[in-house]
Parts: sequence; structure tokens; C-alpha cells
Amino acid sequence: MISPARRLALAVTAALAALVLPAVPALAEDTPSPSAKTTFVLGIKQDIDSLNPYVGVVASAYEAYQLMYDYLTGSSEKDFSPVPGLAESWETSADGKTWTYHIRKGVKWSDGQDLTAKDVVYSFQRAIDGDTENGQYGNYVANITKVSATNDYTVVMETSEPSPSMLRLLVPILPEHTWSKVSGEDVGTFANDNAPVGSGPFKLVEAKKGQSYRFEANKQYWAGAPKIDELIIRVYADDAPLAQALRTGEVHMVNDISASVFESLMNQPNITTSDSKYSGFTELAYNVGAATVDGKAIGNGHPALKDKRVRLAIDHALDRNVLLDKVLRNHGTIASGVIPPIYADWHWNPGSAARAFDVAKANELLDQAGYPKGAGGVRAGPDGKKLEFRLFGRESSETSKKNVEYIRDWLKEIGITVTVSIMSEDQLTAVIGEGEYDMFEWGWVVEPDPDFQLSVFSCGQRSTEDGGEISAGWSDSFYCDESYDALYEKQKTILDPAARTAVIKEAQQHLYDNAVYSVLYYYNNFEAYRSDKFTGFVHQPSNGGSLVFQYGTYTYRNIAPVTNQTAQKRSLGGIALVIGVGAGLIALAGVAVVLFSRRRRVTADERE
Amino acid sequence: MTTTTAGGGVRARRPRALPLRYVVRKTVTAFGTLVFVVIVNFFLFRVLPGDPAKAFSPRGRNADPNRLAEIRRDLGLGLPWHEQFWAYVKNLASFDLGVSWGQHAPVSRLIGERLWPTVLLSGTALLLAAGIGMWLGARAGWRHGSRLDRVSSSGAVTLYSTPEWLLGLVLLIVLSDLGVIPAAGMQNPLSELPPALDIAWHMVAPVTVLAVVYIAEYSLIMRSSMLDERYADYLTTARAKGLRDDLVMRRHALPNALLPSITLFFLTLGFVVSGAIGVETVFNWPGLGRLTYDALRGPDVPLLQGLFLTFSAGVILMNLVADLLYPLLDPRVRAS
Amino acid sequence: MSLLDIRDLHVTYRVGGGGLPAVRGVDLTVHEGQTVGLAGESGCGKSTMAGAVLRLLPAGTTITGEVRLAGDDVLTMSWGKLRAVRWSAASIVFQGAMHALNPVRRIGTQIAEPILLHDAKATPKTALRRAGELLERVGVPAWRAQSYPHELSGGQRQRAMIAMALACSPKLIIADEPTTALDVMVQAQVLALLAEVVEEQRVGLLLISHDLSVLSASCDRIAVMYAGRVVEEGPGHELFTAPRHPYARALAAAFPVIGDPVSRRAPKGLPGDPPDPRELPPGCPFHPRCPDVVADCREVDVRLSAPDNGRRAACVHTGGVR
Amino acid sequence: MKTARSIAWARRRVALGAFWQGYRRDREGLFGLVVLVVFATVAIAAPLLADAEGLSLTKATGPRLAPPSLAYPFGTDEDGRSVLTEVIWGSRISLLVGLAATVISMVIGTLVGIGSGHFRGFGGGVLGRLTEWFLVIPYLPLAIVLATVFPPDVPRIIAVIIVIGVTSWSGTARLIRAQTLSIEERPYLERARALGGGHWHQMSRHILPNVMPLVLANTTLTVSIAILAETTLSFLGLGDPLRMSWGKILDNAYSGDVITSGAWWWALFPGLAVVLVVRAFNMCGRAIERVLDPRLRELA
Repeated sequence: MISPARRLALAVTAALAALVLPAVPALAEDTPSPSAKTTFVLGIKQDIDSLNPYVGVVASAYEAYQLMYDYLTGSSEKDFSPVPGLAESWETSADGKTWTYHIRKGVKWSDGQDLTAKDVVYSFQRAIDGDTENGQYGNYVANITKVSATNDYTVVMETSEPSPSMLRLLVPILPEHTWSKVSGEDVGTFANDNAPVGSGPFKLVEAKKGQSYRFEANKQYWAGAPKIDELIIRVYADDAPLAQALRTGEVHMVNDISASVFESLMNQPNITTSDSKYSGFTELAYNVGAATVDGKAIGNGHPALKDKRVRLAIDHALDRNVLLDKVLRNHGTIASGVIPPIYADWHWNPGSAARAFDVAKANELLDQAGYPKGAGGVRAGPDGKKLEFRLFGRESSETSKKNVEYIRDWLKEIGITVTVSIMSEDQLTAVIGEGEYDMFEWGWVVEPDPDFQLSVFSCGQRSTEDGGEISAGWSDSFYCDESYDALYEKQKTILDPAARTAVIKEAQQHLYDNAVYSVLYYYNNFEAYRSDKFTGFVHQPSNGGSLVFQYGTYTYRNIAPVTNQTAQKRSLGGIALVIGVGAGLIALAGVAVVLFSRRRRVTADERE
Repeated sequence: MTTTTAGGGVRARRPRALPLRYVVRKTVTAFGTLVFVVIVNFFLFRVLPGDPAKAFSPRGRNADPNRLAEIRRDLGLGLPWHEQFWAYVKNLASFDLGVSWGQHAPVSRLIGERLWPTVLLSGTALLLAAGIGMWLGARAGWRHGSRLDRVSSSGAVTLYSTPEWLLGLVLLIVLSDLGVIPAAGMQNPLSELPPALDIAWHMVAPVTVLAVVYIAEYSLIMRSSMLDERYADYLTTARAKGLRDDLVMRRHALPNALLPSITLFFLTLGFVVSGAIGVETVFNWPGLGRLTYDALRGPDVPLLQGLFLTFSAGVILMNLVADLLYPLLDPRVRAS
Repeated sequence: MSLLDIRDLHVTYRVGGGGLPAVRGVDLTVHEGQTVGLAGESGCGKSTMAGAVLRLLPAGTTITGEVRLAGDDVLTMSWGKLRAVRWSAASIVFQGAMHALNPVRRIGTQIAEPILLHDAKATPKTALRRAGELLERVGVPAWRAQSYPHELSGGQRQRAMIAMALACSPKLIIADEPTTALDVMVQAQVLALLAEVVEEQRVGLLLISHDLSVLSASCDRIAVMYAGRVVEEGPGHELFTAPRHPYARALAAAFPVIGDPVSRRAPKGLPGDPPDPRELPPGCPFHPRCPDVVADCREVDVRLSAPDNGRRAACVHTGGVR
Repeated sequence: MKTARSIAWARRRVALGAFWQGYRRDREGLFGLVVLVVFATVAIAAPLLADAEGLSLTKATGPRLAPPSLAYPFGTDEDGRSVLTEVIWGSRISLLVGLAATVISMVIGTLVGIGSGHFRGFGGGVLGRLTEWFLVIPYLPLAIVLATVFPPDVPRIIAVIIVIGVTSWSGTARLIRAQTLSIEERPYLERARALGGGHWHQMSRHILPNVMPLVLANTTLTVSIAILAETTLSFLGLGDPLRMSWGKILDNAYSGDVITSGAWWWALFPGLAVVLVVRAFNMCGRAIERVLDPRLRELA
């Protein structure tokens, strides 16, 4: 029978071996065996809410759809201009209402079947008729009246009026032979995560919700086979573990990380950071007079905000450069219009006529508007009502909490007291819908086609009321002005890009002059990748645009592993340390056991 | 006066049967608690302001208003509350916890997928903590007043006062300064290691953090119950029989001291599961804890509802196990 | 050669800062087959004596003098030797069997434990069978070996303790107030059982009790203790019927004998309580409560007198040594 | 002329004196008390020790993520604010929430405890059952759910206090119920009933004074749980986003990526503050228990 002392020694050594053993993989991890297939791992923060293109709404879901499926047309990586997709070429009728697309021949689905015009018609017909499907792609197919296939490789679409967005149809083309099995009712919860059939550059092979999604390259892709063999998208809860994973080499690229994490990654070895222009902006929005579509006033917005001069005064009081420096750490640009500069041809900005940060002008404007400074420096209107506004910030965004604090302090300077409260985006959406707010800080991500963004300020997008129940539209400023609506409707029907641009710019100027929003800044998208492991990243647009989450899959198809495996000076220190500690522990345990057992023998007789 | 029966035969060992009435009573109370939790859960989420349907089409993607009305009808928000309640209970019976707003997937599937990592992480940490904690607490209680006792109990009180995730955060900072970066998450698809070892490697840091805090708790529990037994008369009898000191402790004091600790072991289980929320977030461990943290953004109400039910059901089940296990261990209870 | 020979035993407990003298110089001997009684109020140090014999007193207690058990001095032997001697040379029957038995282990296992420990040839099966026989011997059905302490009656538990004490057939048994927790009828049965065992196995019995009448009925010799010292010693019956030392007299008088006219009228109790060991009164510690107190009693710490046909007393009136 | 009340108060003063004598000798209790006094003074004297302006983003002047130095003893955070100022002002919120939540928890716990112990039949049964249910429900998920569904117009700090108070009373209720049951058997309660004392009289006159020592000991332990709860809730982003508590500093640190940037001081000092205060409360609680329960004393 093994004496207790020896049994104890065995247990201790076994436990320590278990502790040290895992250190071995840290070693193995660094020398990927050459024969294995090359895998690129992208770390993201926002889990894909659904792989079903008719259900998913978050940006990462759209990235997955672009990988799995094709679209009729794409956006060029140089400047987002329309480029051929599944449609090799296309013609429009004289009156601009009939579009003919010529489908590329020889394109196969991942299960080997041929992709034909019938699939295109099926995808568009479903987007038009299906409840859930229309909810997702309604604004693309709103004015398509008829879709038909004249032969296997030609599709003809008729529209109620000429529409420039026919070259921006972000409707994925799905295989009819698999999707016909999914009925209208259960499409809402159809997961589409079991090796779905697609024609895109990658094929989904494994989906572990909340953890990772594995795609295999489609080596027969019509626009050229991707250079990597496998793409994995891994999901992380927060910036901290995401940045950590990049440093340990578990992921090769990270996207959408916060400014502070980005800063700390800047000086890390083997990591290249990319501060890319992005199509998003952040604004301070006002409740310019909440009312429903049929004009009935709702909510309890502060009447003073209806007066343009008050809004202009507030705009002058905002020091956008401080936000740029303190909040964005100079990763972005200050802003005026609602279309970001990334879309060079649509973007409008007032240039020298931009409103400068000018507290004196702000005070002057408020005095003119009839709100003199009252007791304690707080301004009040002719009816004695003080200028006290509610300002709502968003719980899920750190920058939002900082912005609202800055805005509160600045407005205090010009005699406006602001009470800040922080809430979830859901609660804020509900509050906006009912008009129960004065000001809030949020932002928009603008699509290549400005139509939807401009529609947000049209009268039609205000809340609707039926039977006492208010349901919110997309307007969050409740701005309603005939001349603006006219401009908006006009641009919807102009085909000639130059003419349409002029109208769009006029609309942006109108919004700026009326200070419907105080657009604060265009923020950059922070990305970082392991330059020691992969190369060939593509910017969209080429002058410093983002590398992933683009309108297209250029980066995924172009990256390739860095061939010359230069000496891996990866933090060997770390590995050596782990093994050193392990060995030390074993030696220590050995000594302890010997001492322990000897002591036991000597005193066996003596111990009580 | 006394007659010795032939050979002084010893009757067969009596089986340790648990009276059926006791088992039924305990199960019914446990079920009662679960019903209470279901009712609380239902009404709790009816207080929420905000428009659930809106969550289906957040900003940046447009959805026309009538579609929102239709979603509200599916969610049954318009119905009078008692009809909603029966529908809710009926669904619950078939494990249908509704659809998660944030993730557009049935809540029961989400919870099912993320249950195993939490059980793995919390379970390992718990067994480790209970084992080491009780061993340490027993020795500290036995050698009452000795240096080991003073040091281990003051250390335990300190760790007991530390939130688990804080310990995790500090550990991560220290390690990252040292250049040793423990992997985040549960698995690394790139690693050439067999999955089991890879997961083990990822588990080392979070399990250590969780275990250390609960070693403190269990050693305090064990120490106090050992102190209760420390001066009992039957220990003097055992010593008088000639047993060595450590045998007296292991054969006589420990079984008696272990009993109250086992009930407390299950009672504190609820806290272990809650503790996992913090640690899983800091270490990005894809379990129920991080699912709760993700569900807070939004907030994703059906998911939170489902998680709350799962956590409570788990703890209620564990307490039922404790109630049933205790009489098997302590003969005195079985008699009553 | 006597079974147990205690010479000038001093025991001082360490409590808080200072020391608490429980036993202040006691001599006691028990011969084979002899039953010696040890009487006295609670707190007089009699239980400490029981603890001292097998060195079961808590750590930090200062013990001086000699305790020879079957020739070897228990106080100086190594722990290993002591453990070998415990229960094999001498065993103890404790007062409250309910607390002295381990509540979560079966009676049979607890009785078999010392057998397995001290008898190398014993196996779990033979030890358990021996336990069954021992239970039968003390009048408890053998199948009770499977029960737990709380499933037995008070009497049965006490008998089980006795069975356990006999497990290694020791030469000496120390019974520390074995019957105090029992009602009178069961008390008589247990005492009869003890007497029977002493007779049958020629063991020495040190019977400790505060009840002088119990001792007088079953002990060959009795020693009365007061404030850590033996104040009178002598043959059992004589000491109860004709006690010499005033304290012994009061103690005997406190237990009425049925049918004795003298005690029927007004049994005399003793005023006051036993002294606090930390602040003993000067001279003879009994003098504050002694009915026959004289001037000397306050100065002289009187010791036991020389033996006069087997009787000794520590009092000025009875020739106590100055 | 001595009234009944003055006699009772005299007795209580003597008892208090005796309690303090016992407490003074308890090393662990004393150390805990000293730490608490220090933190209490820091919290009260916050305006004197650190300028409140230091908390606002706009007025922050310090360098970004500067390690501890003479100018900034606890270093600075990513917005250039001194962590020392944040910890000093944070102590106010953390202690306030901890104490306020404990008051709620003690009031509910004592009422339910006495109620379920005193009333036989349906009333007592329901309260007893309620205690058991709340005892079993894990407190953090319940707190998270409550914090999420709290109506937004209630100021966040009040919401957090109520949430913690409502989810932490069951332990106290169970202890007090057991104590009340044992008091119910005492003869002098029979006498009070015999003399016609109503339920309220019995409970307030007899049961409550007897239960008070247990309530006191349990209060200090509950405060430590409440402060831990506030810190964890703030870390999960459910605390008051506008007020700086220790949990909020740690939340900022975690989302400001304290790990990669290696700004250990940003997380260490608020963390230490939490652990020290919670440990101090624990030590005082255990010391009070030892003084009140003699059996524990000699085992200490």
C-alpha cells in the first residue's frame, strides 16, 4: 500500500504537470504547419443576429450575406460607382422606366446547379410580395412594378417612375430550388445556418452563434478565386478581449474598435492600424415640433426649439474641435452636411460659409429671438418659460455619454440649462416616436445612395397614429417643410447623375441652413491587422476608406499570407516564461514533498 | 441475567430508504418556488416602457410602420394581460421562451447552446473551490488559533470581499504587463491542439479567478462548522480510543462538520452562477453569463427573461438536490 | 503491583491569562479486581483525574507528579506508546453517552474501531462480530450494532459505552459519572452490570460520582475530594455510614437512606458553594462552610492524617497532618 | 421619579457600555472600524479633499493615462481626470448606495422576519414562503432584471438603491424569523398575551428589542453585500451613468481598455477601495457577532 506521503507526492506532481502541459500549445501555435490550408480570422464585436438575409439587420449580418450571395450590381472599390455584378451589362428604356439586365453565363450555385434569370426573378418577386422580406428590402423594390425573365440569362424590370437606385439594388440573389422550401410564415425564424447554398466568393460551413462563423473559399468564383482557403469571423464581447486576441495571434484582424483601444494598439509589434474614413456621422438632433403624418401635434417638446434662431444659437455654441480632440482623439473630421465626404460626388459642405464656434454670436442670436438672460444667468422666453431642455444620451456608446456631457457644459455657458439622462437605444427610439424629448445625440450610417438618408427629414416619415397607438416612422426630428419635400421627391426621379447631385446638394444645404440637425462629426472606422501574417488589404474608397465591412468583398478576395516566415520573434519571452514557471513549480513541489514526508516519519512517534 | 444468543448474529445492513412523503413534500415546495419565479418573471417584464416591435428594425435600415404593427400583433402585445399570461405559460411548458429581439433566434436555442460552457466553467471552478476550500477550512478550524488558521481566515475574508470580475481584471492587467497574454474566449480555431486541451488552456485563467474567490467562501463555511465540532465529547472518546490526532479529525470531526457545509454548498451555488456573469464578461467566455451581458444592450427582454428563469430554475433544482441529499448523509435528520 | 498508582498529581488548566489549579496533590491507587470510588461536588477535580489517567487534558495544561498505569508513567511516555496504552490498558465510560458517541456513525462500527486499532489480527468482520457479542453481553440486542446513537434509549446508550469500554478487555476501567444522566431504575441496572463485569473479568474500576450512596453500595474503597484534594479516604461502607471529615459527613447526610429515621427528619444540605479554584480560602479550603470550624482551620493547610486501620482524613479534629 | 422608560434606557446604556467594552478588545473589529471611519471622513470631506470640477470631462486638465506621480497620486484615466479625485467622490456614491440599500433591506427583512415568525396560520405562512422563495432566487440575475425594467424617469441612483434593497433582505428575514420563533416560546411573551397585549404591542415591545442585536450584526454584513452589488451592477453598465461610483470607474476602465493600455492604476485603486471597505464591514460584522454571541467568543 503506497504510504500517504508518496501518494501525496504523486498527486502534487500530476497536478503541476497538468498546469505546465497547456504551455506547450503556446509554442505549437506559432509555427503553423506549411501544408495546412491558409486561414484568415477576423474579430468583430457585433454578433451576426441572423444568417437569414430576410431577417438579419446588423452590419455584420450584411457582411455575411455579401460573402455568401451575389447582387445584380456592385460598388467599385475606387469610388463606390456602380460596377457589373451578376448582371454583366444592362440597358434602360428611353423613358427610364424599363431596365434589362444580362445575367453572366456559367455561374454555378455551390451545390453545382446553374444560376439563371429565374433565380433573379424569384429573389426580387419574393422581396416585393413577402411580408418579412418586404420589410427588409422595401425601399429598394418600392417602385418596381414588374419583374420577368425573357430567357435564361436576361431579366427585365419595369418601374412606376424613373429611379436612379436601380443600379444600387442591395437585394441578394438566392437559389430558388432551396428557398422555395421556406414558407412566408416561418421565414421569420429560419436560421439559414446549415451550409446554405450560395453563389458568392465564400461558402458558410459552420456557424456557432455568438462564437465563430467558418467560411470556405469558392475557388470557382466568377470574379476570381479568393487567395485564402478559409475565412473565420470570431465574435468578442468587448474591445478588451478583441485587442487581446489580436496580440496573441488568435485573430488576424479587428474591426470597429474604440478610440482608446485603437490608440493602445498603435505601438504594438507586428500590428498595423488603419484609421479609415467611414460612412457614418454623429449629430445633436432637435425636436422641431413633433406631430403625426396628418399634422396632429404629439409629445412634449420644448416650444423654443421650433424657432430656427435658437437652434442656430445652439449650433454656434458647440465647439466641434474639442469633441474631435477629446472624444475622437483626432480620428475623424468635423461635419456640417448629412452626407459624409466618403461619398465624394454626393457630399456637400458649406466650406468657408460654415458656422464657426462663436459664443458671442450664440448669445446675440438668443437675445434677438426674445430669450434674455434671467435670474442666475438662465434665459427665459416672453412667457416666462425658462430655456431648460432635456438631452438624451445612449447607454451602449461610451462616446455618446461623453458628448452629452460636453454639450451640457457648453449650453450652460450661453444660459441654457440642460438635464442629461442616459437610456438604452430601444427606450430612446420609443421616446422619439412619441415626441417626448427635446434633444438627443445619435448617429446614422449612410448608404451609397443618399435617397433613404434624405427621406428621414421628409414629412411622410413622421410618426403615424391609428386608434390611439402611435407608431414611429424614421423621422427623428419631425422636420416638415414643403420646399424640402419637393427637393427630396425631385431627386428620386432624375437619372442623370450630375443633375441629381445638384438637387441632393441643395437639399443638404436646406437642412444645414435650417439647423434641423447640428451634425457634429464624421467618425472614422478603427481597424487593425497582423501585418506580419497577411498582406493585400484593399481600401474602399481607395483614398483611405475601410478595409472590411465595405460595399463589396474586395479585401477578403485579395489578401494572402505573408510568405517569408521571418524569424518568429513573437513574444517568445511569454512562452519561455510559462515553461520556466512550470519547471520551477515542479522543482519546488519535489522539495516540498521530500521535506514533508521526512518530517512525517521523524515525528510519527512524537505527533499527538 | 443476560443470555447470549448463539453466535451473536448481526442482522443484514438496513437500506437507507428515504421516506417517500419527505421526497414528495420537498419536490412540491421546489415546484412552488419555480411557479413563483415564473409569475414574477411574467409581470416583471410587463412594466417595461419602450416599444418591443421597434427593436426589430433599428436605425439605418428602414421598415415601414404597418410592418411594426404586424410584429406587435405577433408578439401578442395587444391582448389583455391574462390571455398573454396563459399563452406565456403554455409556451413555457413546451420550452418555448419566445424569440430574442437582439438575435432573432429562439431564446431556448440560444440558452441551450450557451449552457454547456457555463456549466463547464462554473462547474470546474466550483468543484475545485469546494474541494480545496473545505480541506483548507477543516484544517484551519481544527488547528484553531494557529498561524495557518489566522492567515487563511484573514485571507479568506479579503477574497470573500472581492468581486470575481475585479480579480479577473487585475489578473489580466498584470499578465498583459508581463507579456504573457492568456487567450480570450473558449477556443481558438487556429490552434493545432486537440479541442479538449485547447479549451483547457483557455479555462486556466477564468477558472482560477472563480475558484479562488469561492475557495475563500467555502473555507470560511467549513472553518465555522469545524469550530462547532472542535470541542465535542465524542472527539475525546475517539482520542481516548488511541486514534492519532489527524485520524480523530478525518474519521470523526470531518463527517460531522461536512454536513452543514453541504447544504451551504448548494445554497451558495446561486451566487456562483451569478458570479460567472462578471468573469465570463471579462474573459469573453461564451457562456450564459456573457449572454446576459450582451442581452443588457438593447435590452433584449425575452432573452433576459429566459436567462433569469434558467438561473433560478438551476438554483432551485440544486437546492432540491441538497434537501434530498442531506437526510442520506445525516441519520439524525432521517429519523424526524 | 497495583493497576493504577497516582503519586502527588498536580493539574493546572491554562485559562485566559492565569492558571486554574484543578488538582492540588492527590495520591490514589487501584488494584486488580478492586473498585475505588471518587466522590465530590462538581468542580472538585474528579473528572480532571479521569482525564489525567489517559492524558486527555487539553494542550497547555501543566501536569506534574506520577501516574503509573500497569507500571509505566503515563505522563512521560511518548505519544506513540501512550496511544498503544489508551483503551488497551485502560478505557473510560463517559457520563453523557449521547454526546460521547459519534452521532453519524453506527454503534457497531464505533465499538469495532478500538478492536481494529489495537488487535493486529482483527479484521473488520471479526471486529464487528465481537462488537455484537459485547452488546449482547451488556444486555443490548446484537442487531442494534446497525443503529445510530439517537435510535437507542438512554440506558441502551450507556450500556453501549460500557460494551465499547470492554472492547479491548482492558485491565482498568474509569467510569466518569456513568449513571448521572439516567433515571434511578436504569441506574441500578447499569451499576449491577459494572459490578458483574468487574467480578467476571477481574478488572480494576475507578468509579467517579457525586452520589455517595451509589459509591458506598458498590465500592471497596472511597476517596472524597474537595477543592482539588482528597480530604478523606477509607473503606466504602464505613466512610458512608461513619464519615470523619466534616465535608464527608455533610456529603453523606445529603443523601437520605430510606427507612433511616435520622435522615427522615431534615436532611442537612451544606450552605454556600464550592470555592473558586483561583481564589482558594487560606488554611483548610473547607473552613468557610465547615460547621466545626476552629481558629486553626483558617491558618493551617491541613493534610491527610496517617492511615488508621485503612482510614485517613484531612482535618484538625481527626489528626490531620499540619 | 424613575419612569419605566428611563429604567429601560438606563439598562440599554449599560448594555451598550458592556457591548463597547467587549468590542474594544476585539482586534479584528477595531481594525475594521478604523478603516470605516477613514472612508467615512473621506466621503464626507470630499469637497475639501478634491475639487468636484476634476470629475467633469470638459474641465479635465491632466495628461492622458499618466502613471501615479506626485501631481496625480493615483494616476489619470483616458480623459485626463485624476483617479484620486474619482475615488474620493466615488466613495460618496458607493457608501451612500450601500447604506441606503441596507436600510431598505433591513426594514423589509426585519418586518417580514418578525411577521413570519410571529403570525401563525396564513399570514405567517405566506411571509415565510416569500422569504424562502427570495432566498433561493440568485440575487444578481434578479438585480439585473429589475435594473433593466426600472422605469427610466426614476433617477438611476434611486433605482439602483431600491433594486439592491429589494433583492438582499431574505437572508436577514430568515435569521430574524428563527430568532422570533425562539422568543415566541419565552414565558414573558405568554404573560404579555395574557395581559391583553395585541400583536403590534408584542412585536414592538418584546420581539423587536430582542431581535435588535441580531439586526445590528446582520446590518454590517448586508452593507458589504450591498456595496459589492452596487459595484458589480455599475460594472455591468446598470449603475447611474452620470454619477461617479467605484463601480463606474471600473466600468470606464474596462471599456477604456485598461488591459491592453496597461494602465493598471486606473483599475487597481478603485478596486482596492471596494475591497478595503467591504472587508472592513465584514470584519466589524464578524466582531459584533462575536461580542453578541458568547459561544462564539471563546472560539474566536
